[in-house]
Amino acid sequence: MIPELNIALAILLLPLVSFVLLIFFGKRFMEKSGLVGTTFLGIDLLLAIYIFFSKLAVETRWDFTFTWIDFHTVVNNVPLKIDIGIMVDNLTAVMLVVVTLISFLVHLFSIAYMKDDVRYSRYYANLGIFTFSMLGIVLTNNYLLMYVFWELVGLSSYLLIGHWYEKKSASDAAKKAFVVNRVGDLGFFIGIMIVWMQFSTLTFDGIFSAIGHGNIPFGSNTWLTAAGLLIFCGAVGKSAQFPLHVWLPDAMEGPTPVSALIHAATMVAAGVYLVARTFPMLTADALMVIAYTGAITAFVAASIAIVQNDIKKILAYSTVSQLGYMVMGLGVGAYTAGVMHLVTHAAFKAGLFLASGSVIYAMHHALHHLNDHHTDAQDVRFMGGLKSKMPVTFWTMTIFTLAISGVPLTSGFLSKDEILAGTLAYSHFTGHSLIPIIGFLVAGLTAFYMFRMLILTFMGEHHDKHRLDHIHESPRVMTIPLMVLAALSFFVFFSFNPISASQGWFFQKMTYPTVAVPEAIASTPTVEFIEEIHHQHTMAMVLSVAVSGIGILLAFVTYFWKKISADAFERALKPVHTFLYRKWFFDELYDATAVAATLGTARLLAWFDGTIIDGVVNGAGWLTKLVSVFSGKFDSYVVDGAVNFTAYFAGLLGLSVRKVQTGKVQTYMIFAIIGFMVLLALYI
Amino acid sequence: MNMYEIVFYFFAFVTVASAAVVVFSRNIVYSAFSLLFTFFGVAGIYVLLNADFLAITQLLIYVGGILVLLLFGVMLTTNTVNIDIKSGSMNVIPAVSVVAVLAGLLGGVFWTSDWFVSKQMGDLPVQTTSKEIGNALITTHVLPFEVASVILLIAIVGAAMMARREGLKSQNPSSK
Amino acid sequence: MELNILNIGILTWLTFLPVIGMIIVLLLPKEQKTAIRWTSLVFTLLQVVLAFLLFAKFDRTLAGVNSADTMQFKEVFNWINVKSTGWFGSIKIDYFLGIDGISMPMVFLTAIISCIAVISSWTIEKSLKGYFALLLLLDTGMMGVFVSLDFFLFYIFWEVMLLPMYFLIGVWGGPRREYAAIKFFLYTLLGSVLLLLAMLALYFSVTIIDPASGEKIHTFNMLAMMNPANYDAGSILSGTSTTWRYLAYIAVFIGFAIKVPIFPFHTWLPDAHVEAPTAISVILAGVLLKMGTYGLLRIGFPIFPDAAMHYLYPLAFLGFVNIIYGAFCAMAQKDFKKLIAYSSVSHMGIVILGIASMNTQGMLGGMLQMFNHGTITAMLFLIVGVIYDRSHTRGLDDFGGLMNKMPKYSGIMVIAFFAAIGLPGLSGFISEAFSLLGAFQTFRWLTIASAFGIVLTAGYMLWTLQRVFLGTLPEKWNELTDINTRELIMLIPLAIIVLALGLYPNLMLDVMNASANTLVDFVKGSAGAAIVH
Amino acid sequence: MTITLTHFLIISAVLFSFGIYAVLTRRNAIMVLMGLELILNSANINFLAFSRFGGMNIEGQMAAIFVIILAAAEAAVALAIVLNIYKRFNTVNVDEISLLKD
Repeated sequence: MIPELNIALAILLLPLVSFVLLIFFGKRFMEKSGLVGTTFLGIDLLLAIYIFFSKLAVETRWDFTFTWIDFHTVVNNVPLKIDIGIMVDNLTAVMLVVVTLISFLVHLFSIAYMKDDVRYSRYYANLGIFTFSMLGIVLTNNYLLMYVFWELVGLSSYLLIGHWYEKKSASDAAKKAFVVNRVGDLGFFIGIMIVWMQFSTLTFDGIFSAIGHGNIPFGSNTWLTAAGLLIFCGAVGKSAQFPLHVWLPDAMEGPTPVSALIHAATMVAAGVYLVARTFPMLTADALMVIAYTGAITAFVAASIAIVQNDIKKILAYSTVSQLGYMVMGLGVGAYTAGVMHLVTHAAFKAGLFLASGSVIYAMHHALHHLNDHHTDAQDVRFMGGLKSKMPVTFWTMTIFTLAISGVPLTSGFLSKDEILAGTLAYSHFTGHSLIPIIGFLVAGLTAFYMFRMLILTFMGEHHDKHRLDHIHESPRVMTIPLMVLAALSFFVFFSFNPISASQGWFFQKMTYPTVAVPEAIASTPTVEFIEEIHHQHTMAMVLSVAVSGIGILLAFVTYFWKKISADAFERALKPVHTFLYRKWFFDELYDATAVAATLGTARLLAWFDGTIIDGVVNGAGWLTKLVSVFSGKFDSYVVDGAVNFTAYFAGLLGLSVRKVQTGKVQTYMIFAIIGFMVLLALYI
Repeated sequence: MNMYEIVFYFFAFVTVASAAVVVFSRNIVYSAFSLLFTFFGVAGIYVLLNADFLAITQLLIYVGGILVLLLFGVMLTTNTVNIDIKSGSMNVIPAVSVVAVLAGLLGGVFWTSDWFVSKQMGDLPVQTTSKEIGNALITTHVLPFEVASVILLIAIVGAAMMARREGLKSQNPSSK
Repeated sequence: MELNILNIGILTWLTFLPVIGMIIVLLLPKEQKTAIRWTSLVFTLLQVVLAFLLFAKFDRTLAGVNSADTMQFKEVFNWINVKSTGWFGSIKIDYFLGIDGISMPMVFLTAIISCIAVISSWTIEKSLKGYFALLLLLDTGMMGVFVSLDFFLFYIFWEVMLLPMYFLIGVWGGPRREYAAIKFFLYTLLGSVLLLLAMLALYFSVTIIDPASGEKIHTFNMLAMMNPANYDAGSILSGTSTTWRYLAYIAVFIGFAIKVPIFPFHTWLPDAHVEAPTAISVILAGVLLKMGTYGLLRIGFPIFPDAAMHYLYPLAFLGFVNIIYGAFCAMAQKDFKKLIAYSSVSHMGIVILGIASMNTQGMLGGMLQMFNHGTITAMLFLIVGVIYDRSHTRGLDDFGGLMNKMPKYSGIMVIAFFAAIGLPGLSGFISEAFSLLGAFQTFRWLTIASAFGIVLTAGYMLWTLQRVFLGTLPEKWNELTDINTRELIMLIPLAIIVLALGLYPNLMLDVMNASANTLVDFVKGSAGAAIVH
Repeated sequence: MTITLTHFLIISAVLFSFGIYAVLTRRNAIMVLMGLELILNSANINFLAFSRFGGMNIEGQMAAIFVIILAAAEAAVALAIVLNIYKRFNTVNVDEISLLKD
């Protein structure tokens, strides 16, 4: 094994060690739990950075595979065994840094944010297991381990969303997240089954090389497309893509740092990562479905985000929208752009969540101080004017907002541009012009709703002066992560050219993977596609800056200068507003169809079981009993009748000789002897 | 009449007479004591039948054991304050008739039967039988012998149990 | 491979140790409650020690299944030998014990579950002596079923196990215990009758050369029944793919299906589980259900390979119905124990689906699932038992917020629940995944449909978890105490097994691998040969 | 007139009849027992007599020995029973103990 892989393994296992320590000795650590977890993650981050630099310096890929289970049998002349292992390539190296960095910052942030929590050490333990599973997803080189860690991420997400499980809404959200994810995982698993059946291996390399050699599931292109799409189902669940996006906004019931870590930067990005990993086996058809899924998700979520009032809900839908963006980017074939958006988005979205956490923390303390238990600490309508009170939070938040809106000089601008250029190139090759249209539309919407949030929260007037007096900037341990993330939201970390990323290290190192799919059903060849992106880049840049500018301007006009009355709009478009505010009625729709159908079927079958099947069983018993009653009657009247008559006769007889029975033994004995003598006499 | 006959008739008389006293005496103590003589008489008859060992056994067990037991029974069950330890009879008439018929039958059978006799009186030399019985007990009859010993053991234990348990119970008179 | 202690084979020890324990328990005066409990515990613990020994000494390379040579720890001697009795012929029945990779995990499971059942019965007060005596007898019956290789012997143990179970449910059970006990008894008796018929038909069809006398005799030897050459020409079950053979297979199948239980023979299970005391539920779910699938693997498949292959699809379909139907029924339950009972139906469906796949992965998955379901469901029932002991109710809606009140308990519970859901890293996942992977290769669409079961399972399990453990604690349960040391002692070994097998399934897969391969090859080979003929 | 087998048999018959009479008529349970002893003795005499005159010397005596043994056992048990009856009914008169009638 390559020595660096030992370090990679250490990176993987350190959070697990932290988890084990905290779950078993959490009580002993008490308030030091946070420090323990943070220390472990700090070491983890340093190791990850080391791996990052040493990996990017070399071309080769580090891979270590071993046989986990050997079935000792041969199928289709291939020994049947399951190989698993870990590998580090450039994508993994980047993801390692992203995951450990965000996780470390969230650990740090939580020291203050969660310090009064009743289950402080449990919280850190769960963060540990989450980080472990997430790193597992990133490091593995096969679908089996991928699925294993995939599910473990689901578990840790369940535990963290349900951290405040005393609240019904929190435990509901946790359950919903897990079950909805399971639906996606079901598809993923079926995909794995197809792959396993066809290739008898689950390592990425093995599968892609087999496909490269023309080995296609069941010899059918459709099945190859299906396999790719089924694996993509996993991503749909985890990355909250339409139609399984409903769990993510609910997941905001978890603590805000958790939202930052899991539901903004890492776990939800795992789906995008999965698509990136699976990229070589996706056919053109599959990619098209993926692109549309991403586009629809991006649009639906953005439209909902516009009208939400809860600061975390806005961010949640913005996350869903941005995830749709990434998926769309990958779907159109802009591989590097999609991955890069994943990385840049991780930084600024985590920042946004942490900043919102900082705001909520301040609001919460102020409300707590005023004994106000009715005002929602997360509702932007009750905020405003916080700028002066929380300058660090405000400025970092502004940077993040600029980044997500795709304003030049930010990292978000670079990645978003590339995706939009990719969509343009895609429509150029395939004629699907709807995708770039949605792409630009969503870019504008994003700029609009993000600035709406920023303005409502920090600018303008706070309508309760008294409360404003009680609002303070968050402690240093919370603002430092914000500042780090804000710094990372600038372009320099990804490319020295502020308007194009394609010459930066990211694009140089994160090259397109070799497509394994047979040419006939593959999408546009990589080289041509990259060429076309270059052609479209300028146009994309201009357009995206324009739509973002429009979006930002509209936000300022409406909410800062109040030239347009948002309320008037709301009233004028009441049905539309309600439709958006209620999230396109997805929850209601699912409740009415899938959930109701499941529960209905459950009740029906339980009734069937208890009434029909058991009825048959009991009926058989009843029938037997009935027969026995009949035979019993026959027995008692006919057979017993005969018997009783005999008894009656005997009784009659007995009555007459009753007097003989004196109860004295000796009298009986006389009779006995008489009898004996009679016998004797007869014998003589 | 030789000596043998004299001795026989003597023992026969003692046996029958004392048995009559046993049966017909109203006083239970008299009955018990005359039973002693009956046993003696029977032992004598055993001797006349060449069964010396059995005669001794008869004396030891019946006189030494059973009779003493019976006397204990009499004493334990009879209210000693009340001097009258007589016991009545019942069913006298039917019993007398039955017994008479029975005796007649038995006597008739014994008298009229033509018994197979291989050795007449005097054919057999008088000899001791203890040794032979001893041999027989531990060879051919060892199983019945062992069974008998077990039965005795059980009887003793059982008797002791019954007497004792009821003894405990008697402290609070039975509810029945 | 042989292993003797005091000149008596280890399998005999394993099987009859509980009987020795039972005798000692019966000899103890009934006031000596502590002594009775400890005696039972010591004997079941000894059994566990022996099972571990067996597990360590087991040769992983030998397959067993249909060859006597590769059966391990064999013990053969003539048991019943009746000289020619009229038309019946002479009867020769062997005391033939032996294990292979199919039975080894089951033997291990039985030993552990029995021991844990004894620990969990510690608080039983009602005629304790009879209870433990019956429990130990049940233990012997179960162990005997898994180690006997003679059909007659197998049948005897099968029935031996039935009676104590009846009394354990019928005397120590809940309010509707008589109904449940009789239902259980009648159901299984029906199965036994069919099994008996098939057994006799097999007996009169199979002859072997008696090694002692050289004459041809009928035999109950299972391994002989697996060899088509041993069937008398013209006997009822000779030939392949005949109607009689199909009928016999169906009879055997129903006999075992009732135990599994396979839809529609499953309705005894919820009642029996709900009414039985905790320890008995644990044994029912942990070991008894496995006998059904074990019987299929040991008898159904290898003796009737032609019929097994012929009815493979219906079998898999029943597996599918079990999975989905069980999951739906579980979802609608309001009683904690009933819910777990139906989840057992669902999980056993996975076993059926796995073994119906007739390939290595599916077979291994199914066999591993048998073991895993045993440990996981045992944990679940113990978990229910723990709160039932404290609160005397099992209503799911009566609880809430136990997580805060009973943290240790909840920790164990999380492991059990997620293992049942099939979370990777816990044992349930591996077996479910393998079963489905295998089944997918044989029945594509059916498996995809069955896979929906994993979503449903997650749904009802998490719903239960939420209703019982999350949320706020109702006032009335303020007095609940956390799990005590005794309860921890019975739950932790199971949790360790669940975790260990989740992380390193090879521990068990190694043992079963050779047998699973041989079984698959044998069944497919025999059936294939039949088609060629 | 020499003493023959018949003489012994007649004595035994007389003893037997007395025994039966005692058993049938006496109220006192102990008296009943005495009657039983008489019957057993008469049987023994028969055994010995037949064995003496029939030429099977030892066999008859063996039977007689076992009869004596059983008589001893019987006496012990019977007396225990009588004692119990006395404790229970405060009498040993068998005619007063007529539970069998009900």
